[in-house]
Amino acid sequence: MSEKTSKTTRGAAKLALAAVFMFSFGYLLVPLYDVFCDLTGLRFTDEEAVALTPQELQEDSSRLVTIQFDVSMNQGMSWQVKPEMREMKVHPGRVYTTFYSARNKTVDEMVGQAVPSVAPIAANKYLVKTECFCFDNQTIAAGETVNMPLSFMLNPRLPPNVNLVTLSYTFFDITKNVSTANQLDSALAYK
Amino acid sequence: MQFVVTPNFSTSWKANQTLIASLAVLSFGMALAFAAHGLWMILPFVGLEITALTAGLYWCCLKATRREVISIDADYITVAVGRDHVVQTTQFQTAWTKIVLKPSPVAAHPGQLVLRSKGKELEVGAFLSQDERLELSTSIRSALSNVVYS
Amino acid sequence: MFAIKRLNAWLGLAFISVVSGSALAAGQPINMTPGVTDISAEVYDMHMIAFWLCVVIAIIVFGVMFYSIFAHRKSRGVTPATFHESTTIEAIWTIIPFVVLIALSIPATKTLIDMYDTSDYDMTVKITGYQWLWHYEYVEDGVDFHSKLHTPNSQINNDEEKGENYLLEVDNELVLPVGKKVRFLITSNDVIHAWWVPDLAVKKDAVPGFINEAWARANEPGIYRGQCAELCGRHHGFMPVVVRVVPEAEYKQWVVENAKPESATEYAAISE
Amino acid sequence: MSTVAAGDHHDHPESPYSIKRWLFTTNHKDIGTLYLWFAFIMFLIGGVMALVIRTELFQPGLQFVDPQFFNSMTTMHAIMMIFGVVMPAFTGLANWLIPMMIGAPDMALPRMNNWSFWILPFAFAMMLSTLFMDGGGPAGGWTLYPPLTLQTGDALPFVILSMHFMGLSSIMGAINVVATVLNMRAPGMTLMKMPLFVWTWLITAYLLIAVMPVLAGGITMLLTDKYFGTSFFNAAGGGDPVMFQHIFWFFGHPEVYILILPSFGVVSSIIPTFARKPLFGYASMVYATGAIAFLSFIVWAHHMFTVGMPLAGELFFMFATMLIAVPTGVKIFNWIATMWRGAMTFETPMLFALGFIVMFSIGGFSGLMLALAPVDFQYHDTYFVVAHFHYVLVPGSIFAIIAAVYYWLPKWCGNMYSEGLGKTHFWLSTIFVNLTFFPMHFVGLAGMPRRIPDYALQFSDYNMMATIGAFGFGLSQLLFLVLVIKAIRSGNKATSQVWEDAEGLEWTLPSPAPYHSFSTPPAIK
Repeated sequence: MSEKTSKTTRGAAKLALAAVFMFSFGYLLVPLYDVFCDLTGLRFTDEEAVALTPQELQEDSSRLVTIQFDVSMNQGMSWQVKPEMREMKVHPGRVYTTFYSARNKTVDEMVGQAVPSVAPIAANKYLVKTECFCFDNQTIAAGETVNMPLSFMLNPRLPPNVNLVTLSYTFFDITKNVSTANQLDSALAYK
Repeated sequence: MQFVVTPNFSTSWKANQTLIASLAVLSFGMALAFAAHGLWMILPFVGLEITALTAGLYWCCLKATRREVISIDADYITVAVGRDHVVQTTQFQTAWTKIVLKPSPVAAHPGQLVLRSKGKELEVGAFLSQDERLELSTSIRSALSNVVYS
Repeated sequence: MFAIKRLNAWLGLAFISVVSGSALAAGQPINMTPGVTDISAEVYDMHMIAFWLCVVIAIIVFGVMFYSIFAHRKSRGVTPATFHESTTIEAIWTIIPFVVLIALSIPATKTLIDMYDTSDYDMTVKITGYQWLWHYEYVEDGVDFHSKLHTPNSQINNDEEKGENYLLEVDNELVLPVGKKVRFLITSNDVIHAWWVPDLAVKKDAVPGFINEAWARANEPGIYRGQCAELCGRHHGFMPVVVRVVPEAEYKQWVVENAKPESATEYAAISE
Repeated sequence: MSTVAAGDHHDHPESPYSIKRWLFTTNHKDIGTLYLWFAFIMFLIGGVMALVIRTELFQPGLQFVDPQFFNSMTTMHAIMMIFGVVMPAFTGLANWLIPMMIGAPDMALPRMNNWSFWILPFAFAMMLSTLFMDGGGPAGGWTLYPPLTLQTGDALPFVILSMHFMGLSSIMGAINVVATVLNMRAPGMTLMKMPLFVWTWLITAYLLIAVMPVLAGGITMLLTDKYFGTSFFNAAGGGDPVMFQHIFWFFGHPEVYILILPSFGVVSSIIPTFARKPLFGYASMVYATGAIAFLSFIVWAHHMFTVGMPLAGELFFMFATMLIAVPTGVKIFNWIATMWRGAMTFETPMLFALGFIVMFSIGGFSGLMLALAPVDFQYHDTYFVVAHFHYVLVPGSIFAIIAAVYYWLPKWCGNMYSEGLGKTHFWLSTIFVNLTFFPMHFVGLAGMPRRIPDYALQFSDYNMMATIGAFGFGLSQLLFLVLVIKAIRSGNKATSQVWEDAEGLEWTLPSPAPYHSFSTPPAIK
């Protein structure tokens, strides 16, 4: 009888070990993936994918492309944002700068995040933003208006049939997320 | 006189490994592709699942390579059970041993084939079907009746 | 037993009459609209080609099957054949569908490429989906307004006779000039919606944070109705789209009447 | 060291009818039975949900339910029917039939088999309980698209957890099938001699194992997006709601083949029996199934043509989707060639199998139409799509399951069912299923979006027809219940062969099949 019991215990221990192994293996996969990416260099982001060679920086002055600026507010976002210009005619390969102005109409300080989107989809990876208010979140005090700069360039490899590009920003209210994150940070910093 | 009783095993561990490998390549490939888009949470699930699949198939193969060796001589019946090496040996005195096919308490349920000796019982061929169990019991019985006692 | 057999025979007959009857019984529309744009006409033609192709295939395949059911039944005392493969015939019925599919995909590819060509447009309308209404902004002409269901609750709750355009009427229609290539920029304020007008053959998802493109050039003035086509919550069934296509002069007049002075026009759609 | 019960699948039940027997059983036949009854109960519950939907749609105007509850019904109806009916029913058939067909004594992993079944009732109880929660059940559609799904109230974590359980259950079932088919075939039963039902299930299990983690990962990310501040699908944090759709359909498209492939196997077993002629083109059937499974991995985005994909993407998914028609066509042609110059009789299983071929083909035709991307813009998210997938799932999968039950029931319980009632059941089901779903093609083409509780007046006649059909179809299934119970309790004794000329190892066993089936001829030296 005692032999049987010890056998059962050993079996259970083995099972527990297997469970621990499975869990840790599953958990480890994520860092392992990072290692995999570092080793193979397979991970890429959009910015890297269109990294420009010096040759591409050549301005193509023979071509004019219309770029249209647009903006939307997401649910609950009550800023008033408008682009300085509704549209520009640009040469691919040259950096242009424009700005959006944003006014926080509320009586509270708010943090917003602009998310860019490009139409047509085919043009997405050829629109290179060298400086953009969408790289960081934006904090605007109550009732204040700020001008937010945007520098961009169209990659000269933009498919020839595209002569109009729409760059649209959607603003999200992330005040709550940011304050939660800050609280978490400060809570952690104390320890 | 010796009987080697073993369950049916239609492939090899190697074939099982091939299947696991093909699924692992497919699943990890998909999960890595998603992870490349920032959706890494599929990876751990794939890992867990492939582990479970491996464990399940491994256990199956382990079970399928089990053997029972029943040796009968004039003095003893020895039942050795194990996989690559003997894990458990049971001995009965041949003269005092009967092979019994116990009926199942439930209709349509297969019985148990046991070696019974002086109140001790040992089931053999539990993994067999009823037909095979019958066949095995007949063979053992005839072997027992042919034993020439010294 | 006999009674059940007879019942089954009657049920078989009933089946045939139900299938044929249901197609003819009601006088309500049963097919896609050819629409009022060149693209929608192409789409309609392709739909009909695909449909008739399917009908022809069905007649051949089911014809063979029903002939077999009739002729090769045991009660006629036939003895079954024993053949069970033929590489030639299997190769034939793999290749023929393949060829048919290629033939079908050529016009589809052409139409799709046209649908994606938004160049040389005449005007842009930005469409934003809200739970549960649409916002339209005429980018060049400086007009913007919300458009929501106009059917009274009393009709929805069955307290009142339902009107002719029940659930397909809005307070502010999207007014477009005839013959002009209108580019739509489609996005959403909250969840995913889809803007759909069958007569224009335009259906595009409105995804929050993303901008989608579509276009239409209506050839005839008229009122064209559609609906939201992506589940967007409780009132998904109650956010219609109504487009009024008018002659260009009338459109220009409408813009003058509805344009807001520049100072008041914000490019941004301001959420309420 | 007295008695040693060596084989672990060899627990002997105490008494044949105790609750413990069913709770702890590791026998493939018991578990198969449990799965099939579970599927039937879920079929009734999911069916009632469908009837709630159809009742509300009987006439224009809001009459019976709140739109939110209506959405909840469409969502739950789908989840119940897919994860609670079709998948468990096929797993039940697999449990009953695979060991018998390949000559194995039981499933390879009997204890896991028990767990994989008993997870299901808990999963569905949890899922159904969300209907009584604050904010109601899930109402964002079974596709769970964010951001809408994230608006669900307290129900969300419960729904996701229950879907995890359903996934876990089907993965365990799939591992079991793979292990059994691979390792437990009788000597001489080579892969290319296996009945097609076993083949289709092996491929189905492969698909299941490949895609279930994708669903699990996707829904977990929904959960972390809602409760742990991640932004996988939230544009504000750099995510993309459309990526969820990619994930979902990367799982979802193979999933729809998981729901249909075993039906192909069932029909491929039934047609040769009643045509008294061997299956035409066995090898090409196997390859066609493999080809369909392969294609199912590269066509997912055809569910999302309107979402705004690059042109190249649309074209790729359109071509790949159209290709599926080729192997599917091969299957249909092979079935018809099997019937050709046979000597056919039309018992109930054959009737359902013939109904399957015709009506599944109708679903296939509309599927081909839907594959054409530019035309899909007009079909997408309309009742045309609803008609399409109900044609492949109801007179497709469900008819195949019913055909399988009629075909193997005598083997399972030892008694014949009533042929007359069976035929009545077939004709009633066929009439009503067409009355329900055929008019949906019309309203869909005429412009009625799916998932709406109220509709414009020009859609009213066909909706009324569909509702009448739905009630008729639902009630006809009660006849099926009566018939099955009658066959289990009484009825003429079946011979072991049951059907004249039926091929397959299962028909060499006595009817009803003994508790542990088969010969694994041992190496007795």
